[in-house]
Amino acid sequence: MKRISLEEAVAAIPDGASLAVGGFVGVGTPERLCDELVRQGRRDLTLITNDTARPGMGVGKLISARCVRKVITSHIGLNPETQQQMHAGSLEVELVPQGSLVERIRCGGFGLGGVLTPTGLGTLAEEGKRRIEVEGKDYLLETALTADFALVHAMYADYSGNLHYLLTARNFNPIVAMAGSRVMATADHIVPVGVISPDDVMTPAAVVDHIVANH
Amino acid sequence: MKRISLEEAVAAIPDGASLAVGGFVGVGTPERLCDELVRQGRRDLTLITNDTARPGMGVGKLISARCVRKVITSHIGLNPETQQQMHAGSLEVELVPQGSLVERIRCGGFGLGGVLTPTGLGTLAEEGKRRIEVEGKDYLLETALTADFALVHAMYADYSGNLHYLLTARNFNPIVAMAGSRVMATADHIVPVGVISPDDVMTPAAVVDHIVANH
Amino acid sequence: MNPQTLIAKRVALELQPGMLVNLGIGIPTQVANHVPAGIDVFFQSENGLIGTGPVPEPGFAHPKLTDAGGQAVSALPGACTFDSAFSFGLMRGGHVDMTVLGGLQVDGSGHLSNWMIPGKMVPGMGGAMDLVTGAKQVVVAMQHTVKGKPKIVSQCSLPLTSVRPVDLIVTELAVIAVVAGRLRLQEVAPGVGVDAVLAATEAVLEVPDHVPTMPI
Amino acid sequence: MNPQTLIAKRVALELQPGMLVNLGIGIPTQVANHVPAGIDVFFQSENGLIGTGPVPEPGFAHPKLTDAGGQAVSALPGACTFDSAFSFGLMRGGHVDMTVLGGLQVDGSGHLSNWMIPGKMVPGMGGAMDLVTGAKQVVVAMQHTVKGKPKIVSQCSLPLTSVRPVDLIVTELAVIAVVAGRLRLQEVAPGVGVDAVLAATEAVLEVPDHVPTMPI
Repeated sequence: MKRISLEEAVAAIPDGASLAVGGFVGVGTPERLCDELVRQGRRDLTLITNDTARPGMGVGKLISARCVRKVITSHIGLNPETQQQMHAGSLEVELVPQGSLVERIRCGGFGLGGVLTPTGLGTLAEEGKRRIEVEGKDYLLETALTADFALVHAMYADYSGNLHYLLTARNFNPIVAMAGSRVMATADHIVPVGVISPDDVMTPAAVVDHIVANH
Repeated sequence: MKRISLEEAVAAIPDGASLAVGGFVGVGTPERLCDELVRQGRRDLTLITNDTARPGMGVGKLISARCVRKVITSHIGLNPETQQQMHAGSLEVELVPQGSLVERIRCGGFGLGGVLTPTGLGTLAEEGKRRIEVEGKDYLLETALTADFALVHAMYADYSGNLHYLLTARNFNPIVAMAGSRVMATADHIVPVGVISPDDVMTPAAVVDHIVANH
Repeated sequence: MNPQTLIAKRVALELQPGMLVNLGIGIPTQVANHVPAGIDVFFQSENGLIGTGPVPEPGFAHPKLTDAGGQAVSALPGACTFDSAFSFGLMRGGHVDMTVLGGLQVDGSGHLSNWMIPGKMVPGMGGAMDLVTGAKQVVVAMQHTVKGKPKIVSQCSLPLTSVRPVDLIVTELAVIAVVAGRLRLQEVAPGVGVDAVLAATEAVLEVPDHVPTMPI
Repeated sequence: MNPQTLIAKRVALELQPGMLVNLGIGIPTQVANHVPAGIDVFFQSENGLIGTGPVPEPGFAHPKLTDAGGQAVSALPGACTFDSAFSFGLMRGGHVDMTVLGGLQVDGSGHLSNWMIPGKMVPGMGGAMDLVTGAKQVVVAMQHTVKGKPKIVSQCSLPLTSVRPVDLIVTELAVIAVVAGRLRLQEVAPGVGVDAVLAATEAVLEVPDHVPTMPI
């Protein structure tokens, strides 16, 4: 079942699920899925996302509504509520350098066990990670991340599920879309098959499980 | 100096250089650069490429003309000359699974030291490689590949060097373009800046050193 | 029926709606000609295409739209293209639901050898190792014997493609499933007896009491 | 001149034609307003854009074209967009010729701290660690002191952004180069004496016989 209503889509996501969500400071985030997760009162989610946006925007809505127990992210500086919940101990925050975070998600979606990066060596980001030497140079091993659900938002989705993201709303979306066991997409415009040229498809229909109906 | 003639471009490539070249069985290969390398009699090249195409086609021209001393590739089955030179000992062939080869080149271009892949475990492809365990699962460590020169071919190049590859002629090209110390591109069509929409640029001008002039 | 056609037709019965399927060269390519009515699947070409269509009519081919062998193909509505890193992410990441590959040998544990004959033929593994390691289901489509000698052997003498066993072997004589590291005879071809399959097979086959005939 | 403007103007003199440049938030963003005439550079936004242009006129912004802080920007002719994995490949892979970042502290070996104050401010490192580790040249653009206390210190008390030293520090008082793990005073701001720079700096500075004034 490719096409699904917003309510059905979110009903399929249980409390405690892990979600990888596209977007960058709320740009390119599937806002309607976030709104509906809040409306249905989902709890104890693990969130994998570039940043926690701002209060009341993008995945920031999930933070404000206390839907999230743990977030794996690179930046929380624009959302004081994330910091408050972290300091209060009700939200676990795992900070990962942005380039390492996106590679970890890519590894999860691409069947790789991890990548070696120089980023974070000798800093707090090294804590708990293995150091591996290749040809005399040290790297950190950053391991794969996957999620139960990937939630993405496209400019165009065709009926079959091909997705095109516009301008800087692409960001984490195509990477995240590969890393979820179940992939749900919302779109500004749902269009007939063939409207998106083959070279313009950024996430292939074959990896998208559900296109969420527009109103 | 962005724009360059074919002769000048190839004259800048010395004997013994390493070249990463786009293309898949000759589709999307910079044929004119290959022709000119042959014409200028370049020798002892190290070639990093998906396959060695067929005799007289794509990088197969470099093999036929004995320009190449070593090739790192995933498939030589369509080019009997590669096999002959390998058996005769005049050409060294390093075979790498295709998915690992493209990740190794990507690591080189993306500043990563390597990736962990399950591909090749327990096979001949494991020879000389490290096995690394992550959460109870074994992976091979495939390390980064870079080249002195990256040679790519696009459908469209704009005057500034932005590139768009068409359909299945994309293949290794955008990956290879990131992994060369000096990046040279040929194109079917050289067009004004702005003709390629920002979302359609597959290799940004900022990483392209030279656009080779058309006739 | 031509043995290759029979194999391709039987493999095609494994297709389920919505599957992302990668077909190797040779017999596997023919599977695309026998997709059952009403079953929509996505065919991937490892060179960077989902939605591979049939060979175009004369004059309608484009040199930048080919299969992994460099031969001109067409693309179906809804097709998409991508670079090689993404293409192999689809395979290795388990997004390819089924891959159909030719084989030189399959052993009694389901291991496949299909990429080289030492000292004789060294084409390179191309994408085969990634496909067998990463695809959700691996189907081998091959003739049961070569020059009268079994290709389903106790132990592969040729270099392995992957330590991950395949799931199904389809030949012109039989369908054999790999279950928990053993081979089980699942179907015989029309007019072929169990004894004939056993005689043409070196590896040990589990044979259930009743072996149905291929539904083709 | 406003100290921030002075810093941005001086940093802008480091730009060379054709460079790919990443500007952090704060003072670094202002560098884009002072690009010397005749110098064409590419500005990258880490959220997936090369060719970042000025803030659009009212009514001409698009919600899907923003900088890394989520603020609307425009795009110049020849701009291109890409996903976050590619964006960080550009940084980590050394394709970014220069990054200009703000700083909380820089130490006597050129190490930068700019992403957290333990127990007080934990914004997260975002892209800073990748930028400092991967860019060809790292320039820190910051005020020389904070509340009268030096920000250029013997040893960083705050968590490091990277073990890779920065290349250049530009403040409203001075330009300081990091050479072989030491800090060298390269220029003073107009009207500022060497003694004033030394007094505002905790780390040891090498001072050449002649220290020129910033050419701005």
